[in-house]
Amino acid sequence: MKLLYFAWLRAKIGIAEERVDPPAGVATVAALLDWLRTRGPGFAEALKDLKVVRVAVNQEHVGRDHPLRPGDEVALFPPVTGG
Amino acid sequence: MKLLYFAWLRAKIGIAEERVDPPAGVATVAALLDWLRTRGPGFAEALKDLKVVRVAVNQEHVGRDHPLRPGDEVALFPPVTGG
Amino acid sequence: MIRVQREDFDIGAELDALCRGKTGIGGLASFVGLVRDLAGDRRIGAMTLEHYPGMTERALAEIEAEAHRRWPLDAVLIIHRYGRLEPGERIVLVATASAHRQAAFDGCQFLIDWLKTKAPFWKLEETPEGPRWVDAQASDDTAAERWSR
Amino acid sequence: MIRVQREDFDIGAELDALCRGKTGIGGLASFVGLVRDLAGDRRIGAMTLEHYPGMTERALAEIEAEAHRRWPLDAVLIIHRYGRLEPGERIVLVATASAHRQAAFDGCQFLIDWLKTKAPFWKLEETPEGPRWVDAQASDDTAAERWSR
Repeated sequence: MKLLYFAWLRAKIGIAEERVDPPAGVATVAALLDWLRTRGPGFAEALKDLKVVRVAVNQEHVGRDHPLRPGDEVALFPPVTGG
Repeated sequence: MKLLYFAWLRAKIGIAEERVDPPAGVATVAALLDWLRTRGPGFAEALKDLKVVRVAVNQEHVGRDHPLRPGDEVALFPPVTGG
Repeated sequence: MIRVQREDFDIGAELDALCRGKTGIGGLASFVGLVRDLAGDRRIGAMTLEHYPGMTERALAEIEAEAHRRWPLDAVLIIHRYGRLEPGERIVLVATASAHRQAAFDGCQFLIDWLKTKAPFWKLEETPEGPRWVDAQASDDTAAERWSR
Repeated sequence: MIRVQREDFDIGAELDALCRGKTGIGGLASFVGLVRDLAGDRRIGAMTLEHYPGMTERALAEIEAEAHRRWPLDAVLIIHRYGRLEPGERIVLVATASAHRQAAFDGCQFLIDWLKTKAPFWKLEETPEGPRWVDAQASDDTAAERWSR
């Protein structure tokens, strides 16, 4: 699974992109976020307040119950501020 | 008093601009329109339906009861269609 | 700023000039009206825009001033052409710049709605059946009325 | 048409290209977003726009398609820049062309409202106190919600 981080999520986590192989139980976006928080203080800090974390799977905005598959591209980012 | 005619009012009346000296009783826009209608078939035809005649006095839109003075510039035209 | 002219205008150059040196502008809304080749189901060869010199400038200046009174605008532009115009040619450009986009959008729409019912311009279309003066549209009155207060 | 680019754009050239050869267009509405030198009461030196390459293009194409579904538009344009931009620089251009001006205005406003809440861009401001990520604004959500249905 490919993970991408943007804006202050990227800055707090300290990486822009990584490949991960989450445990078998991580089958939804919500489960992925819970697992990521356990991966270190940068992740815990970045994912402290999930109200301001948005998720896209394969470049589409998705909700917390969206299912995940091994080949997915999953991006985490704050609410967008373009325009 | 200077009179100006625009668009199809000008075309029907056959003149774009004239100087007139209306009778003493012509003290409002409404009275001017009534008097102009008596000045010939072109005027009568152009002013047949006053619902589609707009009037500006000294380059400001005015209503029918607007008072007139000898030096005024009075313009008659159809509803505007610019933009 | 207002201008009434026969010549065409360059949208990019006009909007650049409008915003130049004003770094508090967050949004610039603009609208360009163009000559269509169809009016209802009539094919239009060209049209001639007649106006009332003097009153036109006064009416546009008043519309500009009213937009400034109603919204916090950093800049307002109205350019309206007259004379003979062919399909695809630009007729009018209105633009508003503001710190905030909603003010820019509302101000811009106000400009064109008021212009269409208050500025002394008249269109004469060239149709296959001969020249024809364009009738005012009730929808234009309705659009202008939403700004009345 | 959509485009995501680092370089500036020429508004006049872009709008000309958008309308070229389309003589059924009666109205062309556009909106340009610019970098302000103030955000609230913070003075901004410059800002850097980060985006999500790939998803950005998909999101903008979807917004364009949705505008076409909702209004009778002859042309739609979205150009969004990324990278470092100084106050007064253009960030985004959205434009819509239609036979009818209300469709053009509504479509144009829809484009910018949806873009501000759906396209993956993020702004990092340079302030006297150091860099600062711009927070999403509740007013942007409200603006986008008026188009939900």
